[in-house]
This record gives sequence, structure tokens and C-alpha cells, in this order.
Amino acid sequence: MTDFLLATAGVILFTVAVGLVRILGGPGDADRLMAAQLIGTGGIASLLLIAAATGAHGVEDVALGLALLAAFASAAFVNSAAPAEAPDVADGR
Amino acid sequence: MTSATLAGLVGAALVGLGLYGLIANPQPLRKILAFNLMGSGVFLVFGIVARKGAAAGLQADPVPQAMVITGIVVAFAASALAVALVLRLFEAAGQATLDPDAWAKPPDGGAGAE
Amino acid sequence: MSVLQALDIGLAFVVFAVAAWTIFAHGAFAATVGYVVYGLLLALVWIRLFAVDVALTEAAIGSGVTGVLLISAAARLRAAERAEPEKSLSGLSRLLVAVLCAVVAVALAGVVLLLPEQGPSLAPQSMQRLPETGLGNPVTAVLIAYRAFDTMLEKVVLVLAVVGVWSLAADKYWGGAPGEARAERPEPTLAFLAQILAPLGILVGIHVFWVGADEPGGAFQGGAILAAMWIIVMMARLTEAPRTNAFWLRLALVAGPLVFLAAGVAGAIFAGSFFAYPPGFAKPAILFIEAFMVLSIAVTLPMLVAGPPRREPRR
Amino acid sequence: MTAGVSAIAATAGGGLLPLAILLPALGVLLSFLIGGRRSEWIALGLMPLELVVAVGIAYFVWRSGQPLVYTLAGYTPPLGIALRADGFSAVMLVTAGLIAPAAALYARANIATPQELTEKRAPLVFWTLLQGIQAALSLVFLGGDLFNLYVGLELLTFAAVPLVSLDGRPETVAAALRYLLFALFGSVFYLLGVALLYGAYGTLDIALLAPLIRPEPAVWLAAGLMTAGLLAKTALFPLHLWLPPAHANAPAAASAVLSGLVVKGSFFLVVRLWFDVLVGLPGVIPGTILATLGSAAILFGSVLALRQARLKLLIAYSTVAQIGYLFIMFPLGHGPWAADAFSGGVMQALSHAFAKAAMFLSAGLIAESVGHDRIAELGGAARVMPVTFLALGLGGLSLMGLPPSGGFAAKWLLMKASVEAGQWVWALVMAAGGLLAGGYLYRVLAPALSGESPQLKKAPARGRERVALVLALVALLLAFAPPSFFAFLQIGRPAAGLALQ
Amino acid sequence: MSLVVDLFSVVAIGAGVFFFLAGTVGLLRFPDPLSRLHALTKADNLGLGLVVLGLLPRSESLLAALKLIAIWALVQLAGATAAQLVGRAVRRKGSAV
Repeated sequence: MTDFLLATAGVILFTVAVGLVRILGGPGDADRLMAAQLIGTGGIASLLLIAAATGAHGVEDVALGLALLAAFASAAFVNSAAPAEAPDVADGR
Repeated sequence: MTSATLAGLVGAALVGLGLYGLIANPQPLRKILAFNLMGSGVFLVFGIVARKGAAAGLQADPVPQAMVITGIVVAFAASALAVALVLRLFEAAGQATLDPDAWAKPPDGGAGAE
Repeated sequence: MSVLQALDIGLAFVVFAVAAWTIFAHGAFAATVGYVVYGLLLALVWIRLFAVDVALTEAAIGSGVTGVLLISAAARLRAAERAEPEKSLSGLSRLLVAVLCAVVAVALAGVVLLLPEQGPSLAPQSMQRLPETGLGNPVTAVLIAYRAFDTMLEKVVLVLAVVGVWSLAADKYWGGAPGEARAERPEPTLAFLAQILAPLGILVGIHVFWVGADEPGGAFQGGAILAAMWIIVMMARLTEAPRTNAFWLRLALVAGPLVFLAAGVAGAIFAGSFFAYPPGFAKPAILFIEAFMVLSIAVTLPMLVAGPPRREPRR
Repeated sequence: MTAGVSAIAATAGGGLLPLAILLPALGVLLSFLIGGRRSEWIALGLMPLELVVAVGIAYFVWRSGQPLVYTLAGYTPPLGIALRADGFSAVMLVTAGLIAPAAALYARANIATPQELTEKRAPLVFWTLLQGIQAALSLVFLGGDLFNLYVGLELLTFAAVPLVSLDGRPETVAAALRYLLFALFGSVFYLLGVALLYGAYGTLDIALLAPLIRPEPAVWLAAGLMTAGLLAKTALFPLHLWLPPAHANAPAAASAVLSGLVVKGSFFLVVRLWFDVLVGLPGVIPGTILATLGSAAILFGSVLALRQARLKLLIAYSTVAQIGYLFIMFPLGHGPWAADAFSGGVMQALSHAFAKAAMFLSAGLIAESVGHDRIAELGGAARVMPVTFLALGLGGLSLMGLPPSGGFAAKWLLMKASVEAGQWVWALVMAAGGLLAGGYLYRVLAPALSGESPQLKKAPARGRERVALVLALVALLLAFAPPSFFAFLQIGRPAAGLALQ
Repeated sequence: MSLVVDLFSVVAIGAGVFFFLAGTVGLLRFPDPLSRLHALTKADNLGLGLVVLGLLPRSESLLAALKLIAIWALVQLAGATAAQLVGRAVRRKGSAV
């Protein structure tokens, strides 16, 4: 069973990594962000499987933390990409 | 080869990669990324040291682990300060370059007089 | 065991590949996204090293909060990247740098391979003294008891970092809030996300802090998760960033190190040594200090992400 | 009590060691919390106390003739952290305890919160970070644990970098960013070395580590990485590129602290590393490499200083050169001349700290009074602000190594040791460096003493001139350090133990 | 009992892996970027859901099981909102950045 869990973790990781290679290259930043999103999903799945297989303690909390923060990169992107008023650059001091 | 040794080798490679990025990449933001990579490589070396110190019923020595946690927080603070400097530079000068020639002194050069 | 080994090798390869992408990618934004992915994968590596406390920290700070910081910066700096193709090193010096870095990496790899299978360790001593602290998690004991001095000073580093970031404000904005005032309405989807995440995240953050006494977790990790929740709420503009001259904000920023420092001095008076805990009172004292540290971390990290003040303070 | 035990157990007066760090740390927190004008008062109120603590530490070290030790939290190393003060630490601590308040007194005039504001950016940042530098330096001088020292290095970086960009002009921000990147590179390399040493021996306590060190690959690599990292922070040639713009662009009071003290922090750790930790390594080849880089720094920095058009940049480049002298002591650590070489190195650190602080403060006064610091247009300026130029000149005396000055004592001791060790080349380089220093100082002073005096925008304040002058005089007085002072420096050195036997 | 649990886990997790695989294959084959991302998100979320389902009976406590479900729900939420956020940001800018 342990081997099965580990093998599936490996397959998921590998699969997601292949997808990652395809979309990290772009063409747009949106694609890249979605790539990050996806590796998050796959990474969390692998994490849970590895934890179940190796019996490492307290890993659910790590996965929980990752899941909580999964959308942060996209949110930060949207937030900064929103047109801001031109900052006042004249006043240097 | 154990997973600890493997992680150590990755750590070594990360230090090399990060160092390269820190020196060779001209953009400050890329340098900050490289610094973070290098830092995480160092943390991984701590990680294998911790793992090889597994004893007394623990699967890893807690002392290096605690040091890594401290180190991650400090590295974040460093990144934040560096990013703030880069953004400030960009705002004030419309460029974010570290090229010293770009900052050649203006002719009146009155720095020091506030 | 061989499946595990294959998995480890695969993981190592992917981590390395993403790291290389981060260094060599063409655009700064692409590289930054690569770094976020990398941080996530690193959490997996830490799990494989049985360092769950570190994995938690990496997941929350290394990947999550650092990701927000860097992605925001990369998005804002895009104009800079377009404006000026940076002067980069010549081919020959690049080669020399590459050789230098390869030498460092190879030497390090060699030393790593030479490390003995069973290395020296402070694990036995950590476990032996653990009962005095009343804690069950030795990593927390190192941070708050054995090496409390490090941890307290590192909190001071965070305060200095906030001062440093704020110091980059224009004079007229000093005391004002960070982040530009925006005319736009908040993004509804983001607001929705924040409204759901925040209560859950606060629960998780407190949980992680609370179990940290005995299980993986602790003040850093719990505080970082709480910090992330404040960040998302501010990004969704459900609340405004606070004015930087607000006394409560300053108090929250220094509360952790200040209480820790005071406890350290109290240790000298009541337990015979700076940063010592009186026997029997160790655990309540530790939890008390940690509670303030959680508060300070939860406030410090968002302030570091928010950047220098950019609005005029109200008079 | 045997020496081995005394390295771990707490000693009388040991309680002062954590206080030396915690007082300024408390100052940082309170200054930031309360803010406004009070941040300045807190700093000025705590500084005398901190000086008393530093002097107290020196007193206890002198009285016992042994390093002071304090074990924190009741956990003895290797699990816990110990603080230690030897003669060198105590002297550096007192130096920092004198120069920081001098810079503070100087800064009161131009980095103050105006009456009409409750709080202003530059004063709050300056007063908070100045205390941060004090806390960091105390930790660097007293830390007995390599990771604890890493935290000290980071404190130092975070306190120093924002001071460079305090006035907010883009070129100062660029200088601060470059400084930060170099410093972070240094920290990472240092930390990597720490990881390797822990992996090899399972302890980071200096006293426990030193007897375990064997010349093996992990140790050599750790030594190389940590040294390289610290050199980047010390700005030793060829890692000096960040220093001139950073030190020249900071406000004068900050420059004085940065050039006088902050670079000495990482230098101090290089000394700690090679003289107290890596004692089991054959040190001649690494020492020779360090001294070679130091020689290059002396020549290169001095020549560049000669070519600067601005006074502050000239002084900054002269720091690059003077840092070079600090590293001449490294290949001279073995043999009967070792004590002289060590004393010379320490003396150079002290005299440069005072002299350079005096010079930066003087340069700041000149820039404020004349309105610029272009050397070509400073003709006759000395005749209208004689005290300022006197401080500048006396500081310069130390840089040149002319008697009577601390710089002379330092360079003379180093030359003597080089000659005795048969390593003539260092002596020649130092002599050349002295001549070059004479050249760049002549470029500033000779025209300033003659010619038509410029119209001053405002006369320099008496008090601030005196601060600079007192610092310069201290640099001068170091020349008259009695032999007992040099004996004091040897407290805690392994060589001292040998001599006593 | 344990055999039944194991069988359940194997089937559910196996199915989960299948969806991850299918998602990536789709990614490599769909021509249009937006639609392929959409499909991929769906497939991966389903994959994670099945993995979580397979692990549920193996969890040590009720709290651990609840955490697993929360993880899955949070990833769903993150995937859905992120897609929408990024999509809208792209549209607002009028070009694929």
C-alpha cells in the first residue's frame, strides 16, 4: 500500500510538472499564474499521499496552509495589475 | 543514496544557481529571487544536517530546524526591504538599475549638504 | 524503498528544474511565478526531510507571503523591464561567473556527500531538557527556550525591517497609510475569496500556533498564516491599511519582542539567568510570550508586504 | 578552575554582557513605539548607560585577566547560547560606546524633529536605527555562538542599510540597494559555513568548536565561505564596490558610524573566526591571501581616493584603503611577533574608527557650511572654519600613520611584525599606502589653508565642531597607549596563555 | 475491513491520478489557451477530490478527516476564484498581457 501511495504521488507530481513546463513558458502571464495554481493542486495531492505513506506527523496542517494560500499569487497579480494612480515622484525627500 | 543526501545535493546546486543569478543577472528583482534561491539552498544543507542528526526518537535534529525557521523569516524580511528599495528606485528615477554609470553624479554634486 | 527513492529523485529533479527556470527565464514576471512554484515544491522536500515545522514555515512564508511580495513587485516593475533592456555581462565574464559558481556548488556537493550517515546531533540533549519547558515539540523548545535569545533578537530584526521599509516613504506621507488610494471599487471575486478565507484562516492560524507547543507548528507559522489573512483582506480592500503613526499598530509591531525582552529580564530576576524560565512556570510563560509573538508576526509581515506609506496622514 | 571550565561557566560581571545587547535593543523598540521627539531622548538617555555597561565589562575583564562569560537561559552550550567578552571585545565595545554618542550629539542639530511636527521621517529612522547598530555591534562583539552571531550580522545589515538612503535621493537608494545585496550575499555565505560546521561537529559554540576543528574538507569549505561572506560585508577589495557610494551618500553622522564602526563588526568576526575558531587550521596560506587582498585594497583604494572630486567620496575611498591595513595581521599570527601583529591590527581598527568618524563629521560640517563638498572649490575654507579642518587634519594624521597618532602605532606595530616575520612586502605596501594617504590629504588640506576664503552659508556650530575634534584627538591619544593596554588586548588570546606559562 | 479500506483507497486514488493525467494530456492537446486552462483546472480539482476521498478512511482522527475535506474545499475555492480573477485582469487590459 505504501508503495502504491508513493507511486501515485510520484505520478501526479510528474504529470503536473510536465504541464508546468508547457505553460510556464507562456505566452501570457495569465497562463503562467494558472500554472502556479495547478502545481499547487498537484503538489497538495502529492503532499497528502507522501504523508500518508511515510507517516510524517502533522502534514495535514502544511497542506492546509498551502491550500489557504493557493490563490494568493493570482490575487497579488490582480491587485498590482489594477491601474493605480501615478505615484507622486517629484517629491524625493 | 538517501533522500537526505539527495536534498543536500539539490541544496548545493541551488546555492550555485542562486550565486550565478545574483552575480550575472542585471535586474535587481532577479537578484532578489536569486538571493532567495541561494538562501533556500543553504536551508536545505541545514535540513540534511538535521536529518542526519536523527536521534533520541526524533526523525531530525531540532536545533538546525529551528535555525532554518529563523533564517526563513529573516530572508523574508530581507526580501521585503530589497523589494521596497527597488520599487522606490523605480518610482523616483523611472528605472531600477544598479549600473553605477547610470548614477554618475550630477554636475553640482552637492550630496552631504542636506 | 525503491519507489520512495524514485520519488525523491523525481522531486529533486523537478525542484532543480524550476529553480533553473527562475534564474534563466526571460521575463522577470515569469521568473517570479517560477519562484512561487518552487517555494511550494520546497515544502514537499521539507516533508521528505521530516522537518514538518520547517515545511509549515516554508509553505506560509517562503511560498505564500514571499510570493505575494514578489509577484506584486514584478507586476509593478514590468514597465521598467520594457523601458530599458539591462546591460548584462559579456559572454566571457558570464562564463567565468558560471565556472566560479560551479566550483562552489561542486565543492559543496562533495562535502555533503562526505557527511557521515549518522551525524553529530543535539537531539538527545534537546529531548533530555524538554520536560523542563513543559513543551512536547522540541523545535519550539529550541526557539523559545534553549535559543530564546536568537529568537528575541530576530524579532528585533523584523522591527528594523519595518523601519527600513517605512524609511523609503516621502516625507509628506510619513505617518500615513501604505498603498495608494484607489478610485476603483474592490474586485468582487477577490472580496468573496477574502470573506471566505479570512475566518477559516484565522482559525487555522490559531490552531497551528496552539498545537505548536506539542506538535509541528508554533508562533512563527501561526502568525504567518494570520498575516496572510490580513494581507488578503487588505488586497480585497475589505479594510484599509492602517496609518503607520497609529499607536496600536506600533504597539502590535513591537509587542512580541518587547514582551520577550521583558520576560528575558524577568528571568534574570526570578530564575537566575536572562531568558530563563522559573521551574514549573515555563509553559505558561512560553505560551504568554508566544501569543504576543503571534500578534507581532501577524502584523509585521503584512506591513512589510504593504511597503512604505504612500498616503498623507490625517491630521 | 581550569581554562576549559571557565570558557563555559558564568563569571563575575557576566550579567553585564546581555545588558550590553538588551539595552540598545530596548531602545530600538521604545524609540519606534513612542516615536517623535522622544525617540531621540530615549537614544540619548540610554547611550550613557550603555557606555557604563561597556566600561564595566572592560573593567571586569581587566580585573580578572580572563574573558567574561555568561550563559543565557541556564542552558549551557552546545544546547544553549553563551556570551563572551575578551580584551578585544571589550575594547571594541567601548569604542562603539564612544563613537555612537558622538555621532548622536552631532546629529542632534540636523536630524531633529521640528517643533511643528509630532514626528518626522528621518529623525525617527535615524534614532531608531542608530540604536539598532549599537545592539548589533554589541552582539557581534560578545556573541559566543556562530548562529547567534549570524543574527547579529543581520541586525547590523538591517540597521545600516536604510541609513544610507535616509535623504531619499535616487542615487542614495541605489547605493543602499547595492549595499543590501552585497550584505545579503555575505550573510548567506556565512550561514552556509555555519551549517557545514554544525554538520561536522554538532556545536556552534566557539569555545567548544575550536578544539574540535580539524583540517578536513567541510571545515576548509566552511572557512572559505564564511570568510568570503564576511569580506563582502567588510568591503575588502575586490568586494568593496558597494562601500564608496553608500558611505559617501549617507548623512554625515550616519557615515561616521557606518565607516567607523559597522565595517569593523564584520572585520571583528573575521578575526574571531581565524584566531578563535579555526585555530586547528594551518593559517599561513589563508592569512597570506587575506593580506594580499588587504595590500591590493591599500594601493587601489588610496589611488582612487586621490582621484575623487568630492570630499566625502575621497574619505569613503580612503576607508577602502584603511580596511586593507586591517588584514595585514592575518599571516603574522604565528611566531614571536604574533602579539605585535594582533595589537597592530586592533590598534588600526580603533584608530581608524575614531579618525574616520572625525573626518566624516568634519566633511559633513564643511558640506553644510560651504554648501558643497567639491574639493577643487574648498580653497581657503580652513581659514574660516579652522576647528573643523583641524579635526579633519588630525584624523588624516592617523590615516597616514604619522606620529603621534593611533594610526602610527598601528602601522608601526604591523610593520615591525612584518619585518620580524621576514614578510617585507607588507611593510613596503604600508609605507606606500602612507605616502598615498599623504597625497590625498594634501590635495584637500593644502588648498584649504591658502587662497581666498569662500563665503560660508552659515558658520559651523561650535559644539558639533568639538565633537569631531574630540574624536580626532582620541585617535591621536591612542598613540600613547601604555604597554598594559596591549596586555589587555591579549586577554583571552591563546597566545597570552602560552606567554603566561 | 482493512482490505476493503485499501481497495477503496486504491480505486479512488487511482481514479484521481487518472484525472490528473487526463488534465495534462488535455493541456498538451487543446489549442486555445483559455479553454485548456479551464479544462485543466476542472480535471485537477476532480483529481485532488478523489485523492482526498481515497485518503479519508485512512485518517487518524475526525479532525484529520475534517482537515482533508477543508483542504479540498479550499483548493476548489482557490482554483475557481483565481481563474476568474486572472481572466478578468486579462480582459480588462484588453490583451493577453
